[in-house]
Amino acid sequence: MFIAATIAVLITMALTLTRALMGPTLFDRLLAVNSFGTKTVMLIAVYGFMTGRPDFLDIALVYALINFLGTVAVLKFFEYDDPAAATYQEDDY
Amino acid sequence: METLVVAVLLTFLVVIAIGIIVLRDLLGAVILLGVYSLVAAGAFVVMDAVDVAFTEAAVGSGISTILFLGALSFTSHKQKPRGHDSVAALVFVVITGGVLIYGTLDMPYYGSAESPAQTHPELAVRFIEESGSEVGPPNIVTSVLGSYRGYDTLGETLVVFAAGIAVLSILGLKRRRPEDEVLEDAPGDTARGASDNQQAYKE
Amino acid sequence: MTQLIGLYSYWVVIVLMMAGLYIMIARYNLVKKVIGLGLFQTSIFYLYITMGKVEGGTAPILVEGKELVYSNPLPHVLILTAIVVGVATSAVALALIVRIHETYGSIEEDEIKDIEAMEPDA
Amino acid sequence: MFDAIVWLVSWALILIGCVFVVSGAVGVIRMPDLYTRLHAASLTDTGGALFISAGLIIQSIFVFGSAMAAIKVVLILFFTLFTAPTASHALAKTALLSGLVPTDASGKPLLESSEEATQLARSRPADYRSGQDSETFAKESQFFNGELGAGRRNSGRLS
Repeated sequence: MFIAATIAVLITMALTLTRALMGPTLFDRLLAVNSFGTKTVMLIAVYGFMTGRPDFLDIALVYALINFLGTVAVLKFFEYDDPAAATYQEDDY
Repeated sequence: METLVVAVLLTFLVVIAIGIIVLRDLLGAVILLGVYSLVAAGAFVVMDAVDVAFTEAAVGSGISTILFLGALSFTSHKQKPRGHDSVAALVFVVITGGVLIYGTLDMPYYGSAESPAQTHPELAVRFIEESGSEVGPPNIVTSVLGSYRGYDTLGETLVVFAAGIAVLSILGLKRRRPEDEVLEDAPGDTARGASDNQQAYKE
Repeated sequence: MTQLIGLYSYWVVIVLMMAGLYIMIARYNLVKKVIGLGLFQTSIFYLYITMGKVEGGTAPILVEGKELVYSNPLPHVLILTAIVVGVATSAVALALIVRIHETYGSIEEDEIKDIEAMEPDA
Repeated sequence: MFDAIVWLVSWALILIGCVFVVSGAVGVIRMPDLYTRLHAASLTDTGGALFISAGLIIQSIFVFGSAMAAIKVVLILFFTLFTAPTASHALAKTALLSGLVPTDASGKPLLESSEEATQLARSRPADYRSGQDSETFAKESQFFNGELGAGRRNSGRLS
């Protein structure tokens, strides 16, 4: 059961990572990264149960908070930066 | 199963690293560096290094992302769209990597319990067997960090302190200049930094 | 095949290190160079943690009354120190970059060299 | 018997959570623009976390017998339920603020210019109440009731 959940979460992580690399805007990357962080929390929680030692859930807790912090920090950066500069599509690559 | 999770996470790391190389936008690269740290920390959990995972998540993914964002807000987040992909650099990197991979061929395999690092009687074996009675806390990493290698930790704290002083003295110097000079010197993007300084003066 | 599985993690670490090194050599943007440095650092942490792992072991936190195999705690300790020192290093580097941008108005290495060549007193 | 029920319930919960999570990721890949992707990602994130955590809580209490693990999972769930929607909201709002125009199913922009999007994001509910920004309020309500609804109907007909 936990193995199935772990594999599902890993597949999800791969898909969101694809979006994070594809873009096209920075907000898409940020959305994918935020979603990826939530999946990492789930992965660590499920993995702890899978190995039968669920003592390390504190780490998942830390991740959940750090993930939120990172997203909000980047968004704050946008708010203080020149708003027009943020939506440009990356022209090369 | 454990090995599979590690392998998949390692593959994610490689993909993210290639993304960082290819991406021309600095803000995107910083975001991806944060994810890179997060994935690495997840892999540390799978490899039993829970304390390292804690630190890497908080410091690598949290603090360093915020430091990079701060630096970018004082400079600009657009890398110049010129091609710098030099063949010489690529050749150098491939040769170095090839030599390093040749060097790994006689390394102990992943997870082997017979490798010299695992069987040295004065290090790992002693820490695992004796630290519970010699130092006390059940977490062996804490025992080693605080007791067996205490001076090392003191040195680390000194380094962080010195870095803090260095950052303050590099960035704080301009605050002592007269206000008008700061405004004249500041070209383009740093105008906002200068106005921050002005606010600091008023407060 | 056993060799492939046994050494896969080392090879990935080397690929990551080379990615960081390539960024540091081939990219002229200074912030990007620091990002490459971060990449390189994290891959080295990874190398150490890989070497501490013991097959079938658990995290080195003692459990009373059970005979468990523990992974090697020494690399964890070394890397804990290294992570913190690494962030201190990049903080100083970024502070220097902010100062460079104030003085030259650019964070591209070649532009800075051009400005230097034009006005050596700047 | 009891063990079988516990096993079945937690298994079902975790499976539902996995379905949520995977479908959300597919949505993030397949959806056409940022706002629809955000919709797919944020809802399934919260739902998936809810179901998987519920399954894990049942497991930790009845199978592992560890109350501490259950409390930690509850805390993780608590923080996820608070932070994930907040982050999604902040993301959508900042995207609008920086002038990313939402489009309908055919790719037609729903606002005329990115300045209009910025203005829409700058308008705050407090301003409507005090009547300071009635023009923007009228525009916004027209946008949400009229054009967006029309777009939705339109997309229904197209697909």
